[in-house]
Amino acid sequence: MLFADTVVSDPAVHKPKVMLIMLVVATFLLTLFGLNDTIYGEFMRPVIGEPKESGFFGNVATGFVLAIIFVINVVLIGFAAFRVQILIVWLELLLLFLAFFYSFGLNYEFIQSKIWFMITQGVFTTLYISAISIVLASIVAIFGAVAKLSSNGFAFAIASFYTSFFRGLPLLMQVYLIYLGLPQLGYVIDAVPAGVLALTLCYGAYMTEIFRAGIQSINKGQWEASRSMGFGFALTMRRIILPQAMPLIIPPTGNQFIAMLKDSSLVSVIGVWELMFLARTLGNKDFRHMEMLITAALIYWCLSICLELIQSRIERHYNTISH
Amino acid sequence: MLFADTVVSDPAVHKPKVMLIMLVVATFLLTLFGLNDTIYGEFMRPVIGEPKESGFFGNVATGFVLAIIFVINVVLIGFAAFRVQILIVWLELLLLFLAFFYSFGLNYEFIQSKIWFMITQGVFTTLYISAISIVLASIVAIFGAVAKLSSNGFAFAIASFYTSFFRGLPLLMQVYLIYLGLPQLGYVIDAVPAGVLALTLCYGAYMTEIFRAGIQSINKGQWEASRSMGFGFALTMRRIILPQAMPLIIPPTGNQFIAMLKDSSLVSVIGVWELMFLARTLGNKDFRHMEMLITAALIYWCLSICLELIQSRIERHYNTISH
Amino acid sequence: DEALDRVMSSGTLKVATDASWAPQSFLNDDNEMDGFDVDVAREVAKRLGVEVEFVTPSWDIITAGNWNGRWDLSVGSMTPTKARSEVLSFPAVYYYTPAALAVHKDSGAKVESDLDGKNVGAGTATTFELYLQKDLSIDAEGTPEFTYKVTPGKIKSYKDSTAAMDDLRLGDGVRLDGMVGSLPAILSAIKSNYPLRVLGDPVFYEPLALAIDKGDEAFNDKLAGIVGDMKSDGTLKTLSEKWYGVDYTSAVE
Amino acid sequence: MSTPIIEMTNVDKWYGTFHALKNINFTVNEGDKIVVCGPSGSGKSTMIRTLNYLEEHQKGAIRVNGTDMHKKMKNVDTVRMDVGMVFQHFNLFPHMTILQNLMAGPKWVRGVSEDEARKTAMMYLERVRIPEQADKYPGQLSGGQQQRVAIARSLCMKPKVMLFDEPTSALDPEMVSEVLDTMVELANDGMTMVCVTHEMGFAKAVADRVIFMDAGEIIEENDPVSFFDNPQHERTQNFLGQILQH
Amino acid sequence: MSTPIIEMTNVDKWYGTFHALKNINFTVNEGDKIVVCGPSGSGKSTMIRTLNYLEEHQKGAIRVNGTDMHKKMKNVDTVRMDVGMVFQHFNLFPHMTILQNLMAGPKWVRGVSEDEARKTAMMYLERVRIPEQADKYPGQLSGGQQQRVAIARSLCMKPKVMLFDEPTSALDPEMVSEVLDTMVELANDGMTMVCVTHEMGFAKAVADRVIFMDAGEIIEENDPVSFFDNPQHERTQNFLGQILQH
Ligand SMILES: Nc1ncnc2c1ncn2[C@@H]1O[C@H](COP(=O)(O)OP(=O)(O)OP(=O)(O)O)[C@@H](O)[C@H]1O
Ligand SMILES: Nc1ncnc2c1ncn2[C@@H]1O[C@H](COP(=O)(O)OP(=O)(O)OP(=O)(O)O)[C@@H](O)[C@H]1O
Ligand SMILES: [Mg+2]
Ligand SMILES: [Mg+2]
Repeated sequence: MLFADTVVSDPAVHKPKVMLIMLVVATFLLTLFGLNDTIYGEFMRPVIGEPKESGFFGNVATGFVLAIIFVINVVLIGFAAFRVQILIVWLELLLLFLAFFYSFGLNYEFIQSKIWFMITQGVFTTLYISAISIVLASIVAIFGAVAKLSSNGFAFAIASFYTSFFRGLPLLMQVYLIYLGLPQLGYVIDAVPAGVLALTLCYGAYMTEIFRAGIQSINKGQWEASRSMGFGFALTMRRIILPQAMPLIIPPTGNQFIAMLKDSSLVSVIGVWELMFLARTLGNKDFRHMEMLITAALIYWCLSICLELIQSRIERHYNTISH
Repeated sequence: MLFADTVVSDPAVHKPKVMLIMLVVATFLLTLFGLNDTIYGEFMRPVIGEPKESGFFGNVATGFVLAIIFVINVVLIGFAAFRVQILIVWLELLLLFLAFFYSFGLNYEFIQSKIWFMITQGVFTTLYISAISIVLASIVAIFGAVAKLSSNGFAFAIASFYTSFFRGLPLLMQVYLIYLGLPQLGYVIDAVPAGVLALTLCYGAYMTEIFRAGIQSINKGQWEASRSMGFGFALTMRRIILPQAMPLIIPPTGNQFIAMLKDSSLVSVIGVWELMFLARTLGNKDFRHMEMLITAALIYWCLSICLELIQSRIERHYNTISH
Repeated sequence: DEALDRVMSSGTLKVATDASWAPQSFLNDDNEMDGFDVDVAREVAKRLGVEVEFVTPSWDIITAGNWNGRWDLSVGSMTPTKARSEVLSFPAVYYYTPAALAVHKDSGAKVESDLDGKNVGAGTATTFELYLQKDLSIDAEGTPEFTYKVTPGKIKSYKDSTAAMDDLRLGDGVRLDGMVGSLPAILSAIKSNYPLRVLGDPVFYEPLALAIDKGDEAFNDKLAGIVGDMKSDGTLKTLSEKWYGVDYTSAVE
Repeated sequence: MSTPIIEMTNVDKWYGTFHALKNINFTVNEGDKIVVCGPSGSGKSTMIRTLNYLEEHQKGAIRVNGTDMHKKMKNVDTVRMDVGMVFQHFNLFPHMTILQNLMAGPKWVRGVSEDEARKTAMMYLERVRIPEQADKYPGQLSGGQQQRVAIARSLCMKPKVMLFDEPTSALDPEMVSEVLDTMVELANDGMTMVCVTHEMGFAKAVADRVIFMDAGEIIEENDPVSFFDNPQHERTQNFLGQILQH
Repeated sequence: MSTPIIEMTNVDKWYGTFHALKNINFTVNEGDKIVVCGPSGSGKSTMIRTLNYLEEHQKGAIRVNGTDMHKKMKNVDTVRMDVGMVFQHFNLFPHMTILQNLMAGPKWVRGVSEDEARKTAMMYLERVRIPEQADKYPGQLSGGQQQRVAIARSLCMKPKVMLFDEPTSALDPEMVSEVLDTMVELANDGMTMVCVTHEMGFAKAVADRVIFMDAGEIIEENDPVSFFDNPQHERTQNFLGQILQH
């Protein structure tokens, strides 16, 4: 949490002035959207009449009703405790999104018939490829970061070339280069190792930058103290600098992990049957790709929520120990 | 640079012991690769004979010769000054990669005939879509980060749902949802605005996490000092906290910018003619994909080198002012 | 004849094909490869006397050539052109696809030329798009003649035909007024309740061939022979009727 | 001169289970100069930080400059504008030069013009004898120089009340007396001051009262003369004994 | 007792264009106790930091414990193992408890067993009177408590030479005398010490020599009695004048 400042103002949303402002702003915005023609307008038909007749009045009326619902909701939530607020808002948003998905008119039986295969085949492949790549990329990144911070020109040059090249080229291209290029040098490499190699190199490059920023941010006094106690470079790094850099490194690294989960789908171009590949493939015959894509998207979301929970747990750990 | 420690050891690579070790390790590794069958082996044919005859000996010999070249090179580079070292190593690696590309046996005339169109049409589209999205995403991210750090349950819940949802869903899915889903609610949105919206929301979510980590890392004493002088929240954030968080925020943000450059290619699924789209398209008729993809990759690389240079300049600025 | 040796000695024919191109090749309800192309590949393998195994690399990867023995044969409905044959060898044409125009079922268009000046979509860099651009030349042997029947106002290119159909289904003229695609694909979309209808007759026919890596004449001839046999003994016709309900194995005007 | 500007009534504060302030009661009238002393860890910093609401107290009432300090107060910023604070750890802004550190408050909060802010800043820098460091960054100063910047920064805000947390700890004796002279001047100008310090010379010279804390409690509160010459409490006697012996 | 353990010969140091140390020459023999004093910003911290090679000097030679300190030295870690340092800003490890801070050096560098390291650590924590804080983190201590942890941390390494940079600045007078007592004990055990401090009592009690610095130069160097009673240099006389008047 931000500097709490020890002053928690009264929930602002309970002041009548704030409520009124919220109502006006929400009505205005929603009117701008022109909701008359939309499904929200449909609910209002009995009152406002047909789109063409109601026109601007219809827009305002629809917007106003929605705005009132919104404000009442916000005010009610304001009474709850922090954790309860979070829960309610999450649930509401979830419902909104499910309703949105619902508006696609999907075929749920079809989803049901395929979901098991997507999980056993697709999620499994996605997970093991990402997991291996993430571990390898983190290792690459630590060395890369140290090299990029070193005063050794050779190490610096290699590391900076590496980050530049593997961040600069599209991941798809790296997959191609490794899969199609290495055979030109005489190594025929399989699809999965090629994919893992490409993901490792690419994400290693991104994470090098993250680790560099984290390491760099640690106060010089910490280096001085540990070096003056005779700690070697590696010891200082491992025991003093990295643990303190963790709270800084973890959130962007979490980003990378979540992104990796989805970027691992690029290995499908070389014929690996991971989640996204299946999503695109399974729905093809019956033109049910929206069903499959949405299913895959929700599965990805679940996976990344798991990662987020793990991340916040690790973060809490490091924040507790260093305040 | 890391804590300089004020002790720069003699270039380690000039010690005979280190050289010998490098030579042995390099030979060993290169032998393991089994270079006999590769183009390197070809150069050695006169000495080692045909792959099948030479076998293990051929591998060792090829590895040994390459290792010697490598070590001599490293030792020579060791004599140069820091900047010169970097220059030489970059050039060498560049040459190696160009040689690697060359081994694909590409059709350069074909590339020449298309490159101008790729740059005028593709690069332009890619750049303007990414530029707009990046600016919008940064704005979203600042608000997101503050909300995620606030003690207001409502703000926190919305921000955390936002980051979870838009990081969790594959970007492709977001593009589809916005492009195909919004029309279901009654808004028909064009391809480019849909793409920009999807990129903004997605990257805004990632960058929210980065900004959060940066803001969180600033010493509590800084909040105390500015609050005790009567600075308001916004002023403290803008003048005291964010400037100090910059060195931490910039490197991962640079990552996102570079990644965005390439992810903007996803909008090609809805028919925007950006760089990657052209690369995949232009080569299709004559099966010249590789030519086009490599060209596109090199263009992306150039663009991201530009971003890197800008990044390092900004970083230097913030590091100088805060030591 | 490296490839032929490899196939015969290992006893498996590795076939690269797309997994998302119904009804040519797709994953069926048992999550196995199925479709016209897949059946053709099975038949070819049977006649070679080997097992068949499918892999699903992307189109880019297959058409990059230099397969390095990762797979032996592509049965992927490729249109053989001279330029393409610098990269891959095309042993035999095994069927022809008709291309057709489709419009939303509420559309008022009666003949092809009703789409003149309208927004018409197609998969990007496909022969369909080239047709709309009036720049289509199929220089494979046995390609039937065709004429350009429509002059769209704006050509919208999509990642593939499906994306174009997704836009078309939003409503007549919402984003698109019509699209060009392969007739079988359009028909199966209609069967899957896409609110579309076919406009007029097929606009052109496209020959589609097997492909192999360059440099193995023996394999090339062997496959050409096998496909010839399959044509003459009616196997291909049966397969085509099974999957399309029509015989596409020869071009019909 | 007898309007109370700071009032603490029965204040208790805990850090988790650690009872850091125990039933603190005291009043500072406008223009008063209070010296707080006591052993390390006795809660001196904690106490003066609660006056600024940088630490939350759990029991009792604190009233500063007419405003009650509590969880739901709205105008904490206006209180703080009038209460200057010199931190034990300085808390300078590392990304701003010394001059910028000094000018920030007046310019951004008081709305003083650039020129005037610079003039005031340079005036206080000269008072603490480091005008030549104006364009350096805090990281480039010695410990004592940093501490002087921290003092000057607070003074630039021209607050009504100043809270000093060991403002001379990092200074050499020579500098200590100069800084104390500056503080005496301020004191004579009628500024209200609460100062945590162990400089007994200063206490004797300017303090209206001396407060002695131990283990979170105020053990003794008296005018300086009685405090030093005739300490009542045994703990105080021991403590003062150490100083004099020294 | 007369082997020189620290030798500085004609040392010059610049920060950019600022001449921070000017032609410094001095020698410390094994077992010597040296007190360094001088006004704020005179280069005291800079000087003792060069002894550990935490700052690089640009001219002259520094020899510590038989090793020349220069740009290309290989064994800076072995020198540092035997040279303890208490920083002016403490530099505790914020992610480790007090006990872990104290045990880290002995365990990781000296290879001492866990148990023994804990025993030593607790022993020193008791000497500086904060054994009850062993399981807190540095951020939870008061300023003076942190300073005492910093002192204890260095002592746990059992170095041959100790460099103290104002080790009692954050302490109250009572605590100052306790910490100084600990340092006197160490001194009597024969440890070599260089101590930046303005505690004249300590200087008189244990120092073999007092060094007075001003503006980067050593102005005067003498035994404590002559130094305090009969300062040679005008600058020194002024400086001491301030202290005594105080
Ligand atoms: N965040 C915290 N969590 C737990 N205990 C704390 C925290 N901050 C301070 N303390 C404890 O509260 C007590 C009082 O601390 P405070 O900083 O007020 O002491 P002080 O009188 O200012 O001492 P000093 O003269 O050494 O600065 C100390 O024993 C300290 O250990
Ligand atoms: N990184 C730096 N860049 C520029 N000048 C510096 C830097 N560090 C220190 N100085 C200057 O060098 C001089 C000596 O600093 P030093 O820290 O050695 O003083 P000191 O004698 O320890 O003072 P104090 O008693 O206040 O701690 C000071 O004038 C300071 O401004
Ligand atoms: Mg304190
Ligand atoms: Mg100092």
